[in-house]
Amino acid sequence: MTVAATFEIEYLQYLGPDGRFVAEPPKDIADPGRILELFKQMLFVRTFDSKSIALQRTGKLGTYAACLGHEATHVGIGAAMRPEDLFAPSYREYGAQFMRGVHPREVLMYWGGDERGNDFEIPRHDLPWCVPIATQCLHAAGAALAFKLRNEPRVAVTCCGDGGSSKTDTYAAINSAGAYELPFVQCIINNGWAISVPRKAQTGAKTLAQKGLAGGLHCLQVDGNDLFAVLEGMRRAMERARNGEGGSVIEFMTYRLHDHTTADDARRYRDEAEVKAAWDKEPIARLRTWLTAQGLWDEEQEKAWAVDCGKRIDVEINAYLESKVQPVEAMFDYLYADPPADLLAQREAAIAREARR
Amino acid sequence: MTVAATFEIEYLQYLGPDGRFVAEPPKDIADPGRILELFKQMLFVRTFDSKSIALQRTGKLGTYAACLGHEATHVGIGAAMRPEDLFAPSYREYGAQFMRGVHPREVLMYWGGDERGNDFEIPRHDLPWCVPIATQCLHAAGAALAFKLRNEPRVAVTCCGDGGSSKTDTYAAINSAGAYELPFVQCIINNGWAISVPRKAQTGAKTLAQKGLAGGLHCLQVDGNDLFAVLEGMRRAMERARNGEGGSVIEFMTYRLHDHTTADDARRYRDEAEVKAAWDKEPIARLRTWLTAQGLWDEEQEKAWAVDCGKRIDVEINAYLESKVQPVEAMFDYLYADPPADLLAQREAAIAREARR
Amino acid sequence: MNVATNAKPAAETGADTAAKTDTPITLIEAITQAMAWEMRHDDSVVVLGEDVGVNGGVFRATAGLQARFGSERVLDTPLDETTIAGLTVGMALQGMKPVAEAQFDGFMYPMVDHIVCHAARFRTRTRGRLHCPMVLRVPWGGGIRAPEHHSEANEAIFTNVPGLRVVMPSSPARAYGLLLAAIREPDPVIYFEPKRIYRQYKELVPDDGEALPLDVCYVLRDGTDVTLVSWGAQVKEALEAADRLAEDGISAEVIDVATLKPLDFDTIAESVSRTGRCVIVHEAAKTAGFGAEIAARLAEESMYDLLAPVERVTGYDTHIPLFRLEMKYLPSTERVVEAAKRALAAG
Amino acid sequence: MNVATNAKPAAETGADTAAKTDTPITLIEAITQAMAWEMRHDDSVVVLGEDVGVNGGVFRATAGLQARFGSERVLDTPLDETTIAGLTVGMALQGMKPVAEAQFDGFMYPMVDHIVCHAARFRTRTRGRLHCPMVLRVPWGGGIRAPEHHSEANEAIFTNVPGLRVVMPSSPARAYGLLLAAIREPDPVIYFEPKRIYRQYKELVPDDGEALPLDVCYVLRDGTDVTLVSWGAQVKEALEAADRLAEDGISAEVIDVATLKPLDFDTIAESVSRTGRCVIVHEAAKTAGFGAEIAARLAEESMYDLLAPVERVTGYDTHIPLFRLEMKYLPSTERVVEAAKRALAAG
Ligand SMILES: Cc1ncc(C[n+]2csc(CCOP(=O)(O)OP(=O)(O)O)c2C)c(N)n1
Ligand SMILES: Cc1ncc(C[n+]2csc(CCOP(=O)(O)OP(=O)(O)O)c2C)c(N)n1
Ligand SMILES: [Mg+2]
Ligand SMILES: [Mg+2]
Repeated sequence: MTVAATFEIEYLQYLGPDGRFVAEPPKDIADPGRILELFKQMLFVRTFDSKSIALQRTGKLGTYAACLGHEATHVGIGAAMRPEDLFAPSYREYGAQFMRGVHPREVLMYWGGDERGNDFEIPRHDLPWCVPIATQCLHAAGAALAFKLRNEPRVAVTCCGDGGSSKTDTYAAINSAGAYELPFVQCIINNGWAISVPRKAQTGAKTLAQKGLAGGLHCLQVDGNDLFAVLEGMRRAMERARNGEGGSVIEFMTYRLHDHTTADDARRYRDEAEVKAAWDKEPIARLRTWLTAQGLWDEEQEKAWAVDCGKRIDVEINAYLESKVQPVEAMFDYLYADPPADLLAQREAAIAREARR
Repeated sequence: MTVAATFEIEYLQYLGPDGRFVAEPPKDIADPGRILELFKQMLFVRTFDSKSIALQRTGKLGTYAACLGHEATHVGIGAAMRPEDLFAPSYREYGAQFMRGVHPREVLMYWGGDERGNDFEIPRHDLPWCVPIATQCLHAAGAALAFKLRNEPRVAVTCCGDGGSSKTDTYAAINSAGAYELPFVQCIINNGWAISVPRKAQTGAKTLAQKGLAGGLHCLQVDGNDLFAVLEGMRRAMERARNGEGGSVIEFMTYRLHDHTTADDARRYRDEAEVKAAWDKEPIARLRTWLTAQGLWDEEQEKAWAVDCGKRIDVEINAYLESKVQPVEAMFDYLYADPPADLLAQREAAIAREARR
Repeated sequence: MNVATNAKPAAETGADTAAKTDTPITLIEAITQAMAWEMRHDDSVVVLGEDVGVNGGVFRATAGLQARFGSERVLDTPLDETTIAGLTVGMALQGMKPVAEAQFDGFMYPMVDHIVCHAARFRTRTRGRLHCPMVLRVPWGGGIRAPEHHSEANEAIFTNVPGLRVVMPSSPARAYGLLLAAIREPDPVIYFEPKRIYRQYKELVPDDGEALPLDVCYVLRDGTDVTLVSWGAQVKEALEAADRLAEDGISAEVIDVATLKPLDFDTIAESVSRTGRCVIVHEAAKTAGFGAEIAARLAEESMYDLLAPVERVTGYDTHIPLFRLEMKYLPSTERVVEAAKRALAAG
Repeated sequence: MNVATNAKPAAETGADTAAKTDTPITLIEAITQAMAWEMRHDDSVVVLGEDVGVNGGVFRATAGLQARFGSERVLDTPLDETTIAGLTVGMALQGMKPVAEAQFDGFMYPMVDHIVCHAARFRTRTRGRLHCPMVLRVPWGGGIRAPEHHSEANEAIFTNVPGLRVVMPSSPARAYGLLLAAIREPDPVIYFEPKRIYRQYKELVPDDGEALPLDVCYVLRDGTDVTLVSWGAQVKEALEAADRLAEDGISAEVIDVATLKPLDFDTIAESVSRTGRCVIVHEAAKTAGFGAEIAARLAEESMYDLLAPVERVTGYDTHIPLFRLEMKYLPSTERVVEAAKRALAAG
């Protein structure tokens, strides 16, 4: 038998669900001080998430997409990037975004129905949340192409879900990243569900990592609830990208512990037992166990940190709640650099109508 | 190192360019009598092709997409199918279509700018030529889904080119075939070029067969100039499909010996040396050598067969040339089963305008 | 070979116990009821889309259908709208009657290619050999405080495309009758569902399998002074405006276009021939919205009837803003009233 | 961090030897000339599409550009229009000025999603933080005896979409000036190229880098009896009709819309205020074609000026047939003349 090609997809896991190493992580990613910082960031994200859900439940926020259970993946992705790199999120990777400088109040503004949430103070060049699934992946590939053509040492990193891995835009991004050998990292965050559709209904592929083979990219599967594995997977992909070795697809295995969004009721389609089992593998507990075992963390610290996070987030929430609705002309003012006359006339009419109220 | 998945893609070749076996083909596909018939069919197709090009050059046909060099792939695909299966071609697989009953005059009508070319007398259910690249692949997957839902033992077979393998529709077809385990065969006919864009510019993937891995399909690469390999590759894929084992992607390695279409001039972008080298591997010569060595074919037979083909094709050409242009109302008559009143009024106006000429 | 389907015409399936019809239902329930009726009577009808199965659709339009008809009749798809559109076309070409769902208006753009290049063309392309009996259901329009891309009025993308039908109901009864007609129609239908009024009110909708015609505008209210023409959710504002105008002694006729393509212009022209004034109300941006076609027809065919310039009350030529501002984008009843009064003052 | 591009404004690049300008050129040569000028003066301009590189485009619009500017400025793409559109948006968001080519009108539908959901929205979505300075060039329309899907007039798909500009030249000089303007425009522009007149005639087009305004209709011929409004290839029939009408002593004003979105309605209204009659001529299907918007504006704003009903001379409400019949689909000069005479008789 003649063989045209063979492929092997590696799986990375270091820290098991019980908080003990199943394999020794590479030295360069396992600096305890840094891991501690990232752990605290994960806790911050979880606090933000629960406060946001509460805001929605009390009518103070629109539909909100929670990130419960994704903290290691999101924070690990953010940690692997440099400020000048580009991040193109889907809509729940707050953990990565906070690390890049996005303010929690901006997240709230966006889900609160205000475009100003997308006007990130930092980083100015990152892409905003993207609702049409996976289209951001192609924009990230386009950005990576711009970086390559301009000889800028920057990497474009984008995320989609297990559902998003079926989207043709994801394939297009992967294929063009391969064709142009772009500094591009496609993160597929496999949390088991795309609203009510389980992972197995999305595709017959054994892994989602292998989506990358269709474009000749480097493929990797990692335990997305293991911060060490996330960091190592991202490190490899970012290095390849920076060294001009082309793009990567990483599948992060995690789980969506919350409903899809606050508009969803997962009990309609998902077995509670599955969720319960997933809680045993969630990313924060295992890292807490490890850090505690290292003598780096204890209950006292956790309590103090929780208070600190709560305070900082409340400041953000208040900034959001106190924000004034944009004036009616905001609808017109950012459409064109040079707005057409008819549009300006409509704008005047709208302002006049407001004034009459 | 933990491995999440491994894949191996087989390459099939039996008859080498020199007309000798590099490996022994499986018995069930290598019946000399059948091979002879298919060889004659390949010659028929080549004659049709050159006559069609001549028609275009003399202003009697519109743009025409030649199939020179693809005969083994096309005829082998057609040979592997049953009448009740569905074929969804791109635009140059005449060899497969003739075997399914499509008349040469229908091909000419279509390229001659007349929709009646798509009204195949046989097979009524096959899809017509498809100009928007690779969209037919998804229609074939949809047809396969219909077959599966209705428990019909039928297979949907579709073709796209190396260029078409980049198209998102191809990925969507592959992925849904995997997700629903459809009786579906995606033929990727890699003839080296997509108009002026070489295969390597389409994708970083080592093979095009591996596009199937993204959807969990069975993947295979075959020498598309070797009729035996084409037959064996298709046999495996069709059997899998019929046995409910799901879909396949087969990459057929062949070469576009002609310009892309008669509207193209490949000398602008393609090295003549490459074309010359490709002629050494073309499918008809090697099969002729083999059949001659078996004592099944000689010059006399070839001459007689050429005359026969020429005559039969001339009958078809004449039928095409003598066809009357459709009346102006044909534009209106097949748009809706139940045409709206305004459209009927436009139809009347158009007829009246014609009458006034 | 001709593809035999296992579909049986409604007549052959014999006695069918219609659902209880003494309980008023909402527009979205009427949609579910129509799909259920037709699935019961025609085996070739299948429903597909994202989350339409066990979840019953994000709006619950397909609630209960999978439990009732099985997962071979109600299929969740992979998350890709190109896939949904392409599979739907392929199934339809081979004798099924797929009813596909786009989860929201803003996600249907990747379907445009298969709709325009294929669904709308197979009959003409093959001289009638193959055709495409499919329905694409699209929850449509703004006003529900949803996230970005969940509130778009994009019907104009399809109204210039030959070979399509474009339908938009504005009441539970019309939702039921028009959806039945759409599924039975042998050509492709885009069926827009005004999500703002999915649950606005209930009415009695007998589950009798009676389809409504697909080429008729509905006069919802007779009037003599001005004709208000609208469709979808905006019909509500048109009717409210008629009420308000009545308070001022102005008699407004209200027309629900219901089927945008093919347009029943005669009903509109007849009304305008009596009122001499026309206000067109729609949610989409003004420029080149479908209202333009109605105004154009008036300029061509009713010019001598017009006593005042045609008025369009529409969304602004901007994207619908995120929800904090969206109600300022949607044409208000007040704007309709003002336009009608302008038309009356002009005459 | 702000993304620095290595683009230099035209002024800084200093003296540039303009191409010889004493040879008349065709419309498509003017397009090539405009791209070459702008690539020379702005490093952030890149060209991408299928076969645009060594092959110079299937119509030769990009002929010579790769040889001149290198394969980092002129990129062949994988064969996927979604890819082209998505990459283009991504590049534009990061400070490049991509000029993408859709090989033919009929292949641009997969681009609709990225254009409508993203290109047209990034500025408003991010309150101006990111924007999308891109051009999509689209060989447009019928009449060249091409295969299926190579002859479509689909501009109406975009004219209802806020945030876009839609341009269509009808002469070499306007092709040059409008394309320069389109590339320099900080917002996305769909630039339709009427392929039927790519090589219809030549004119002198100085290669001086002078852009034309993107919001102006051109009065190509003054007249007093009737206004003929058209765009793209159909301007030819409008001008021919004006000639024929002149033979009968009828003075027709001919307007080339040139930029459909935003529409310079004032120029049209001013003309109609003098002629009282308007014939709109376009290639696309009639119903909800862009002509409807012009007729609608007339019905709204010029009603008192109109002496006769507005006339639309357009493609039929069918797909453009394969080429044996296509000339019977395209609006003929004769049909324009008839419509103008009808308008005159009505007045
Ligand atoms: C193009 C498009 N289609 C449908 C939707 C509606 N939708 C929003 S999220 C979602 C599921 C996404 O699942 P996945 O990609 O797994 O990401 P997750 O939400 O699990 O993070 C769907 C169908 C959308 N936003 N965009
Ligand atoms: C969607 C779409 N984009 C572009 C084209 C124009 N086009 C026609 S054939 C072709 C190249 C196809 O190459 P490939 O898929 O390798 O098939 P081949 O012609 O080599 O058989 C292109 C770009 C098209 N027909 N459809
Ligand atoms: Mg998911
Ligand atoms: Mg090819």
